[in-house]
Amino acid sequence: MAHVALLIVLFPLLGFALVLFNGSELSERGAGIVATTAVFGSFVATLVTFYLYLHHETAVTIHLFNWISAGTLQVPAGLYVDPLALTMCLFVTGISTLIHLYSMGYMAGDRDVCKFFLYLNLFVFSMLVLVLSDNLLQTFVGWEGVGACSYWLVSYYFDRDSAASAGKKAFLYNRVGDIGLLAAMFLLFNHLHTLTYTTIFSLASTLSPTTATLIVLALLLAATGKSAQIPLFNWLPDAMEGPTPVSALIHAATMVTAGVFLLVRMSPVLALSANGRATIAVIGGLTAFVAATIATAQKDIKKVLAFSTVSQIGYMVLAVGVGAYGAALFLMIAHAFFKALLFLGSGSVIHSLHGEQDMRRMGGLAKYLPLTFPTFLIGWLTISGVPPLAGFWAKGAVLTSLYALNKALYALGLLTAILTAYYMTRLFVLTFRGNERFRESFHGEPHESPWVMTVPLVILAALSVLGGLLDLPWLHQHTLETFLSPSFATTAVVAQSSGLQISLAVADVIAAVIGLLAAFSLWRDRHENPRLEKSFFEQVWHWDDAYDATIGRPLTSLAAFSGTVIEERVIDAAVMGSASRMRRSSEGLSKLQSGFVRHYALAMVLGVAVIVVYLVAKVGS
Amino acid sequence: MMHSSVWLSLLLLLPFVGAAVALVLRRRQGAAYLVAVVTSAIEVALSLFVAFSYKSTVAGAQGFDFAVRHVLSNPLGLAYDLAVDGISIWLVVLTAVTVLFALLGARDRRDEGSYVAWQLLLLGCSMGCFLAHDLLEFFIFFDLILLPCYFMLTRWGGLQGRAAAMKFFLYTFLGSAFMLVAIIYLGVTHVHEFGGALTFAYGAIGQTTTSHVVSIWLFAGFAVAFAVKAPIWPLHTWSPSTYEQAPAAAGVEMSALLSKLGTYGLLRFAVGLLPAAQSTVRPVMLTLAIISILYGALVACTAKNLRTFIAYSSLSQMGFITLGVMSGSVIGTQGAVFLMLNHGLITIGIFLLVGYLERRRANVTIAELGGLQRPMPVYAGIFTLLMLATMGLPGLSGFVGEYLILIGTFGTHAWWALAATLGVVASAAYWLWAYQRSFHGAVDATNAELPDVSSRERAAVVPMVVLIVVLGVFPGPVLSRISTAVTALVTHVSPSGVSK
Amino acid sequence: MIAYAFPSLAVFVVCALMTLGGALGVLLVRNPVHAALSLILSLFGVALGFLAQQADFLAAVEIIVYAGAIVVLFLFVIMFLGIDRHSHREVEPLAGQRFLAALGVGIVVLGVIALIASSHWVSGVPSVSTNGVPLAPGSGNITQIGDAVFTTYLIAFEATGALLLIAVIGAVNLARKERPRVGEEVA
Amino acid sequence: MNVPAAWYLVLAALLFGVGCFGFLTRRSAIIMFMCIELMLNAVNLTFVSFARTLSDVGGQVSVFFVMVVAAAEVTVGLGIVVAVFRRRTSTSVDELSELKG
Repeated sequence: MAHVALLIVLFPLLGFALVLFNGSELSERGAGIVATTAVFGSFVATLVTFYLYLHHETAVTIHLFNWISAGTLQVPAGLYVDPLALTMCLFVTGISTLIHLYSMGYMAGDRDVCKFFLYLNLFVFSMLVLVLSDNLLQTFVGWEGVGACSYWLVSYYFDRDSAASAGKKAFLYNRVGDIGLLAAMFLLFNHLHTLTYTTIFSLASTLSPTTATLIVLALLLAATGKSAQIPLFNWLPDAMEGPTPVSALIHAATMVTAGVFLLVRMSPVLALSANGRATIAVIGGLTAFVAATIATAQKDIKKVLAFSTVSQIGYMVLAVGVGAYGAALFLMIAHAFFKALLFLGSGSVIHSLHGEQDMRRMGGLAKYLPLTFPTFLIGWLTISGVPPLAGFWAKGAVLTSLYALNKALYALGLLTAILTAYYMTRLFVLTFRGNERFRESFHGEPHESPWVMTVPLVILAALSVLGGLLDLPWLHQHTLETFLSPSFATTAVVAQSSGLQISLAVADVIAAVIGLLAAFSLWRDRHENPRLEKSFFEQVWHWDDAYDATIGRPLTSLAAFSGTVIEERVIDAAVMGSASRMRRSSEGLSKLQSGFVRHYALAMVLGVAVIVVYLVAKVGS
Repeated sequence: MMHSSVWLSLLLLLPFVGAAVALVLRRRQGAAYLVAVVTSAIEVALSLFVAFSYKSTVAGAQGFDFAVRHVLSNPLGLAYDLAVDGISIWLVVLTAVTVLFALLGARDRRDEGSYVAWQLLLLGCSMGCFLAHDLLEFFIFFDLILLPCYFMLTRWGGLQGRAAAMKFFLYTFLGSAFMLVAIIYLGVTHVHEFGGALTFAYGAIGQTTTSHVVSIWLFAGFAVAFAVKAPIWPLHTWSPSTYEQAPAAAGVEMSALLSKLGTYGLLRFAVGLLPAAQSTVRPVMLTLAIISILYGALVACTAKNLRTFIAYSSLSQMGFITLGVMSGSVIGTQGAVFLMLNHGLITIGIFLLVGYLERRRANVTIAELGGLQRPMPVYAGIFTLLMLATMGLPGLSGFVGEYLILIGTFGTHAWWALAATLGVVASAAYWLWAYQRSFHGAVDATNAELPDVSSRERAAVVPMVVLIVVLGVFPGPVLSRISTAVTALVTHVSPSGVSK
Repeated sequence: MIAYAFPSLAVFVVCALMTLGGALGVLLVRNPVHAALSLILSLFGVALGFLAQQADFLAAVEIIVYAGAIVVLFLFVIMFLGIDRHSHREVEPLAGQRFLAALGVGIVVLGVIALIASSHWVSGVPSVSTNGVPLAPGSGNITQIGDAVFTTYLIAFEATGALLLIAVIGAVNLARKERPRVGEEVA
Repeated sequence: MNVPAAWYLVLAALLFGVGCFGFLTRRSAIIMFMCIELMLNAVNLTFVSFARTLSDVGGQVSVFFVMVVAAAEVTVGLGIVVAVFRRRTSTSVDELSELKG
């Protein structure tokens, strides 16, 4: 099993190396094939590992080599294969394969295709390192690695200033979050003298509650950065500057869930701090709601999906906060299916319109896109929570656990569900129904995408439909949750009566239907409505402006002040000032050098006279 | 069993011989250049040999190996005394590597014979500093280094090279004067305490006891000299002008190598010899380190050209190293030594790259760059990697050092470590700022035609890239050799820091 | 008051008169040639002082080297350069130089005399610090100096030899007429 | 009874004073050299006096060396005077003030 698990990680690295060193010789198609095959190999290796795991049923640590060893800090490089890591690996490699395949079509004709696949493979490698790591520091390697790949891929169209800035923004926001992860590691190491997961888990109970809370809050900060939660969520919409497959892979299905993964991974520490978990839940709930409100007012199709992603991850964080780790993972997987589907679908739409992303200039596309349309329809219904699609079950699992623990958060979650159905329906209607508004700006006929792009759509649509099977509540046991439970510290006990469960499910459906109907009635025959698209929402609650005013501009002026005033007029002026004073005074002193030998001799004699007088006085006294 | 002492003497003397030969051959430029390259290549090989055969377990030597000592003058306390331990050995390697790659990557054909002779002298003097096991000997080499720097700046530097050289010279010379006072005081105190002939031997001086107040003053004397060299805020203002005016090779050597002398000296002498002062000076030095980190990051954002940008970036990075050096923890100090090596390697790469750009377009004013990734993708790729290494991206070598420094410092001085962690964000901010302005965006007509790095240029930079990746993934061989020496030093200074 | 033997007193007085008189002559006469001759007078006085204090060898050397060689060199240069004609007592151009010089010199000389007067080691009794051997007059003195120079002070003696050689080479080099070097143009 | 050494010391002091004063006030380089010789002889006299007082032949040896050095000094010094005179046609040291600040 060890060797196969190692292959999971090595395949994408191999693909990366192949593309890197043969980049100039590979055609763009060749690069795509190499990269896709590598990731597919990784997927197969994951399947084999999964199969082997089902036989042994024990988590395995694979020690590779000693990475860092300094004093008491011993960090090995190793893989930790447990249900959580395996589950993550399965959907990461699976979806990555599909998106690689899709990219071969979407990116065809781009001049930097090799580089694109290079980054993409490196990303998959980093993501796998992140989830398979057996210690926090190695997770951090993957954590930063995916961040760097995200930077490259967001600023992939680097000629555009907006893309370059978006990449920078993504990286910086992630770095702020990284402070949290670093701080968490510092605290853990300082108290437990280890960063290895298994040791942390066994020693976690020795942590004091305060320390545990601090660690949890630090981890939360890390998660807010990577998983785009309040207060660090506003980089994700900007990240849509990247190519659409990137948005689907990194900014919807995989990387952004890393924060949730980290929190789940550290569940034994989370278990020690009720306050910490409460904070997580509140942050998650708020993010889910705020992002959903923003999504209702966006005009760019990818921005709607981006905020929808933020909102959905908010749900996952919320679930983690209330201890429903299984539900969080369930939603994460389901979300990976349907959000990848939606993004790829939107990518297909954009592709068909040669880069148009504004929904006001779409409409009536259903008949031009015979495959994209039905698959997108499935995606839309799934995320809206229509039974019996995966979204319904996953969201239902989260909301059910919520109801048991906190009614206020449950209400917020339900409200968000309504909003979700609403904005997704708006998106769907604006894109596929109504007049063909794209005619004004787009000349030509929209065309369906090639098979490499539509095949992933079909597969993802199927997964979205069937994903609910992973964890149906009334099967004799929750399959996914049972499978995962060895990885969790404590599983939330959701012991509701089946009657209550059914009424909660009905409430979910009602919420979805309210959202759907409202959106249909409001948006069926219009494409703009200032009253419904509040600029406050469209401007992301002025979040960017607030940061700019409180942090960005003060720092910019501080930098300018340091560079011009402190650096030049204070420090350097002090140095150069003393230098010039020294020069002036020595110019004055040099006047004493008259050039007359006899003057100098006289000075000597007078000096001797002084000494003699001193001696005489000393002898005389 | 201790190693034969001949290797260190070879390491030390070979560059001087090479410099003499290069000087003799200076009219035949190619020959002088060849001599220089061969000399420094042999130095690299020798230093690697010494590094890998170094044994940390020589009895009673506290991690020192290859020791050799001859007293040259009893009344002056002057001695020829060489030894390496895990701290200095990697800096010795770095020294050799830096000069070799500066020669390879930044060839300058104006009066080349003299130029390479100066570079070899610089190599010899830096070797002397890192090999010296005697304070006076160290001081002599430390000040001798100024000569090659000064002449390289004035004769091969930019238009304001003369002014920059004067500023650099006076700054460092004045700084080292304070150190000389401290060294003499220590030597004389040792004679008073133990009797015998005047000596400045490192081991002997280490036994000298100084009172708390006196050791603070002595520390200040050392710290001024080393803070100038590193540089540490607020004694850094020589560095932007010097980095801006230095010729490419000298720039590589000064940024990658000389800055390490500051932090190395700080660790070896100011920290290692004055345990009594630590409790008082640590908070001060740690604060200065953090100011360096954040201030360097801030001012880097206002830098007009890439060279001053690197100067401020170095200020920030050296702040990290200072933090580790002053942390009083084994892990942090080990990280600092590791980062010294790696910051050196990274800076060699970056400065060479900037030099390449200067060959193509005369100046590196950031405002005139933009979109370079389009015409020069390989260049941009290498630059990105070096940038990420500086920013401390895990998997690259810069991270290991930075991380060890932070986690070690957290164990002893948690708040300072947290403040320094802000530098992680700050470094990303200013690097990405510079990168975006230089490499992203639309490319204008003049820049669009720039050729990408040639294979010859690539040959000088790619080894750095490889080393950075390899050391990021397998830091073990380096870290393990650092360990004993650092543990001995930190145990000597603050027994409580050992477990941290 | 101690009565001193008349001959030694007389010798001292003559020595002092010759020495100081010669010195003042150097100081006061206008013509450099005359100054050189006064210098010889002064040097003879010093030689007399040497003789009176058991330094017979030095007295001989004094006359041979100083009077015989050095002053002749002076005279030679004066004649060679022909500066005896326009040598005249000018107005001192440096303000206060003479006054300050007199003041400084006066203070030093008087101070030194005061110190001599107040010091105990000038009691007049010959000490026996070095091996108790008193300095011999006459040829014995030559033996003593010879012993010292060629044993204790041998290295210094050799060094003076080198010094003299260097001085000679230097002087020759300085005094010779500068000729344009081969291959270089005359400016 | 001989005259005490102190008398010779006083004599030497006076001789030194005269030489020194001459050095400070005369402008001709040759006369200044002569004044230096006077001062050196004053010193020699003290050496000899002390040698007698202390019965140490070392004092006399010192005089011997002083004479050698004086000879060397005069040789070089007069060489310089000649060289300067060639360029300036004057032996006044006041005209040699290029080294002023």
